[in-house]
Amino acid sequence: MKTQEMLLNVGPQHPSTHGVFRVVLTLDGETVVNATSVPGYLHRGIEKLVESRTYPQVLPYTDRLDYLAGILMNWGYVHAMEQLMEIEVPERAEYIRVIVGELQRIASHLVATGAYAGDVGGLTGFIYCFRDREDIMDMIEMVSGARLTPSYMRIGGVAGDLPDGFLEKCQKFIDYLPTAIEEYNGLITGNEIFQHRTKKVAPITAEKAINMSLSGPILRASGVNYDLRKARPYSIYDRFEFDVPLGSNGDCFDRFYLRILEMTQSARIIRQALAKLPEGPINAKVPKIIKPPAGEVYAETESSKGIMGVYVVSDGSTKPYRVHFRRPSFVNMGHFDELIRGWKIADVIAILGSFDIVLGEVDC
Amino acid sequence: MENIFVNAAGGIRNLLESAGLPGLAVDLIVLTVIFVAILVFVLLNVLWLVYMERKVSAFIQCRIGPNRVGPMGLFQTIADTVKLISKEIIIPKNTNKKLFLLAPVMIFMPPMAVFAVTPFGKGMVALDLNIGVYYFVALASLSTVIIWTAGWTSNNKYSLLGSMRVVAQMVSYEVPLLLSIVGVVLLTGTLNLTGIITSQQSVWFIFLQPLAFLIYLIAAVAETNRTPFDLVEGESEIITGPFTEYSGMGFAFFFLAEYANVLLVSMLASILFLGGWLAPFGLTFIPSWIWLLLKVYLMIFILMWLRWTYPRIRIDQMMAFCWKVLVPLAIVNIFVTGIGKYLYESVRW
Amino acid sequence: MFGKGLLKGLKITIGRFFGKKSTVQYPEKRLPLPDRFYGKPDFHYDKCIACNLCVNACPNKVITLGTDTVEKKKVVTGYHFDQQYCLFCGLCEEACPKDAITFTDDFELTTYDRNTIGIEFVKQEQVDNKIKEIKQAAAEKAAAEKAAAETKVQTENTDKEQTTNKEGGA
Amino acid sequence: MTVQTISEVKTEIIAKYPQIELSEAGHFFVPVSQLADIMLDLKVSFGFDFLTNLTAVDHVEHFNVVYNLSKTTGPEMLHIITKVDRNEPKVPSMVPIWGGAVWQERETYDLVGIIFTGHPNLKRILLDDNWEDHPLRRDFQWEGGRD
Repeated sequence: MKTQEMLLNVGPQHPSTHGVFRVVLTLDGETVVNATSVPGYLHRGIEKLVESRTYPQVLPYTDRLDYLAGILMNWGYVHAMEQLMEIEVPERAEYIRVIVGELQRIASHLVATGAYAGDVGGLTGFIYCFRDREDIMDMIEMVSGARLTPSYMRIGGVAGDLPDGFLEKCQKFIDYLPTAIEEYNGLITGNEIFQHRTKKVAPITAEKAINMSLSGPILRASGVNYDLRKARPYSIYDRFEFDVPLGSNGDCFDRFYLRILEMTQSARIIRQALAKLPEGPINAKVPKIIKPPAGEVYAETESSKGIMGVYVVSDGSTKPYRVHFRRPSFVNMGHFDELIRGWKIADVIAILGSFDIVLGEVDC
Repeated sequence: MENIFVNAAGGIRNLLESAGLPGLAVDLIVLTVIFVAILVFVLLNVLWLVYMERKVSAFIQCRIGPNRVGPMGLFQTIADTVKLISKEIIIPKNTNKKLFLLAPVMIFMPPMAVFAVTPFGKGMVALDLNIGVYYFVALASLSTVIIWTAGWTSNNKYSLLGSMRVVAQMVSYEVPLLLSIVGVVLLTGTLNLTGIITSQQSVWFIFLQPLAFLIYLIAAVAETNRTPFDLVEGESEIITGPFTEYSGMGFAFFFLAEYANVLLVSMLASILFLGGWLAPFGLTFIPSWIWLLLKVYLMIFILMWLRWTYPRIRIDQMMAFCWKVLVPLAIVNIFVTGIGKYLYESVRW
Repeated sequence: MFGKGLLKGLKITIGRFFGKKSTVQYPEKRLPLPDRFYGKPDFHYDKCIACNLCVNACPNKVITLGTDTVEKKKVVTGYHFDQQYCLFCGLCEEACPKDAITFTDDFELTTYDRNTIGIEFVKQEQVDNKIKEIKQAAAEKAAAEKAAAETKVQTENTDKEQTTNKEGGA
Repeated sequence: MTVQTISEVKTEIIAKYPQIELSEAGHFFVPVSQLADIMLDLKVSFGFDFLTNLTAVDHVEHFNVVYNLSKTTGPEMLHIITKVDRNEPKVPSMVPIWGGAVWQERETYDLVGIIFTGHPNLKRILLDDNWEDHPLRRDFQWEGGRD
C-alpha cells in the first residue's frame, strides 16, 4: 500500500492554539512525524516601542505581554526598575502587590485549567473556571479600573490603595475557592476519560526540563523544585508559609493538576497577607521624572507561566536604552516542536494546552 | 387521545374509499400523508432539539441560554435557520461540485428512511416491516458514506482527517451496536420492532439486558458523533471535521441531521430497551405515543447530559475501547443471553 | 473503581443544571462598576490650566492640546482625545494636577464610523467664552489699573504740586 | 557541597579564568573567543545549570550579548556579557550546552542580528522571513505608522 505524509497547517486561525499560533505538522495518518512552530503573528514590537517611551510609560505595555496575568507582568517590570534605582518599596505596597499578584495568578491558572478542559473537549469545565475567574476580574477591576490590562503597579509602589470592600470580597473569594476547586477536580481531574487523555502523554524528564530552560508549572511538573518565590524570594515572599507543589511524571496531567494545586497555595498566601496587611504609605518617594542611573539590570519574578525576567539598560536619560522581556511562554515553547513528535493530533492540542501559552507573551 | 393519529389516518382512508378511489391509490395517498406527517414530526423535533441542546448546555454551565427570540427564546433555532438560509454557499475550488452539494442533501436520507418503520405508538407505524431491526442497522450505516463524501469532496485536510475518523469510528461502532441488539432479538425471536415492544409487556429489556443497554448507549453516542466520541467534529482539534468547508444551508443540514440521528437512536433505545410505547405501572390513561415521546426525551436528555459533562476521547483509545472492551462484552452478553434463554426454556420456572 | 470519576462528573453537572444561574441580562441589567473604572474619558474645560502634563504622560500620544495665549494667559483652544489609540492606563489622569481629565464609567465605546471615535472635547463657544472672559477680566483689570494709575498719578501730581508749592513757598 | 555566597563563587570563577573581567555592578565580561568553553565549565563545574535569559543590546560601536545563568538548586545568578564586534556579530551558539537557548537565540538573531554559529536552525522567528533589517539595532529606521 502506498502511503503519503501529509502537511497540516494548524493555525494561525485554529480554535485551540490559544491565539494566533501556527504549527506546521507533518502527519503520518494521525501521528505527528515532524513539527515546526511558527510564532510571530501577534508580534507588536513592544521591545522597540518602549525605547521611545519614558520609564513610567513602559508600564501599560507590559500589561499586553501576558494579558491573562497583567499584574504579574507589571510586577516583573517594576521589580527590575526598583532594583535599578534601588528603591525601597513601602510595606503596605508590598502586601498589596502580593495580594493582587496572587489573585492574578489564580485567575491565570483558572484560565489555563478551563481552557485545558476545553481543549480536550469538555466545554463545561471551561465555563465553570471562567465563572469563578469573573470574581477575580471584578476585584482587579476594583483596584485598578480595568479587567485585563490593569497597569496597577507603579515604580516604587502601586497606583492606588485598596478600595473599600475589597478585603471582604477577597476574603469571601478565598473562602469559596476550595469548593470551586473541588468542583473542578470532580468534573475534570477525576474524570477517567480526561486522565486517559492526559496521563503519560508527552512526559518531560527533569534533566530535559532544566536543559530546555522550561520554567513555571511545566518545570515543576517534572519534579524540579524551582519556584523563584522560594528559591530566590523577591518582594516579601519569604514571610509567607506556602509549599511548592511538584509533579512526578512531567506529563500533561501533572502539568494540568499542578496549576490546581498552585491555586490552593496562592490562596494560602493571600490569606496570610490579608491577615498581616499593615497600614502605611503605598508609594515610595520616587522623583517625579524618573531618571535611573546609567547601568543595566536583569531581574526575575515568578509569573503564572514561569520566570518573567526583565532586562533594562539605562543610559541615564528618561527613556530606557533597551528593555528586554524574558517571557516564560516564549522560552517554554522552544521545547514544543521536539516534544510533540510521535504523538497524535489530539495530543498536540493537549500538549499545547498543558503548556498554557499566551500569544501576547510568546510574540511580545 | 390514544388513537387520535390512528383515527385520523383511518378517517382519511375512509374518506378516500368512499370517494370511490381504487385501493392502490388510497394506499398511496394515505402513506404519503403518513410520511409527510413523520417528516414534519422529525423536523419539528430536530428544531426543538437544537433549542433543547442549547438550553441544557446553558443550564449545566450556569447560563440561561437563548432567551431573546420569541418566548423563552423558543424561536432561536428558526431565526438561526433563516440566517443560515440567507448565507452564501461557498464552494471550495477544485472540488467535485455535484458530490459536494449532494452530501448535505443526502445526509437526511438514512434517519428519515428508518423512521418509516419505527412505531410511534400503539398501531402507529407507517410500515410494519418484519425485519425492522435489520433495516435500521443497514440504513444507519449509510450515513458513514455520506459524511465521508462530504469530507472527501471538501478538499480540505481537516475535512479529510475528519472523514477518515468517521469511517473508522462508525464502522467500528456498528459492531457493538449490532451485537447489543442481538441480545434483544435473541430474547424476542423477532426482528419486527412492534413485536419487540409487545414482548416487553411483562418486563422491559433494560432489566433483562442491562449490559446490552449500556453497550447500545455507548455505541449510540459514538454513532451520533457526540461527546465523548465526537472525534469526527472534534472542534478543538480538527475544527468541524468533514463540515469545515460547508457554509449556509449545507452546514445547517449536517447540523440538523445530527439531531435527527439523536432522535433516531433515542427512539430505538426506547423501543428496544425501555418498552417503547408501553405504559409503565399500568398508567395506560396516558396515550402510548406520549409515553414513547417521554422515554425518547429521557434518552435524549441523558445523551445531552453526557455530552456536556465529558471530555473527548482520543482516536486510538476510541478504537481500542470499541474492539477490546465493547465487542467482547457484547459477545459475552450474547452468550449469557443464549444460555439464559436455553435454561429458562428448559427449566420453565 | 473505573467509572467513579465519570459518575461524579455527572452528579456535578446535574447539580448545576438545577442550580442558580450566573448570567446577567446585560442591556437591561448591569453589574455595578467600581469607582476607578476607566471608561470613556471626560474633560473639564474650566479646570484645565493647559500645563501639558497629560500630553507628556500619555504613552501613546493620544492627547493633543491646543493652546493660545490671550493677554499673557494660556487658553485651551482644543483638547483632542484620539480614543482609538488609548490604552486606558490612567497615566494622564494621574498626571493631571487639577483633575481636568477624568474617566467615566461609560464602557460602550463602539462607533459605526472610525472618524467619530476621536473626541474633541473643547467647543468653540467655550473657547470664545473663555477668551471673552479673560479679555473682559483683562479689560476690567486694565481699567481698574488705569483708574488706579490715574488716581495714583493724580495723587502724585497733587503731591508734586504740594511739594513744588512747598519748594516755591520755601 | 559547602554553602557559598555569590561573591565567593564569583571570585572563584575569576580565579579560574583570569581573562574574565568583573565590573563594579558584578557583571562578568567574557571575551567571545573563550565564551563557549567558559560557559560549558560554568555549567559543569560550577553548577549553573539553568540559562534563564539570553539577549543582546546594540551599543552602537559594539553589541553586548547578555547571558543570565542561574541554579535550580540555589539562589545564585550570573550576569555575563560578551562584547561583539558590530561588523562581524558572531557568537558561538549555546544550544549544545543549554537547549533552552534555541528560541532565545533565534529571537536575538531576528531582532538584533547576532549570528550564533552552530545554531541548528537560525531563522527569523518573530518577524517575517523576508524582513530585511534587524529592528532592535539603533540604526534601524522605519517609515510610516505611528511611533
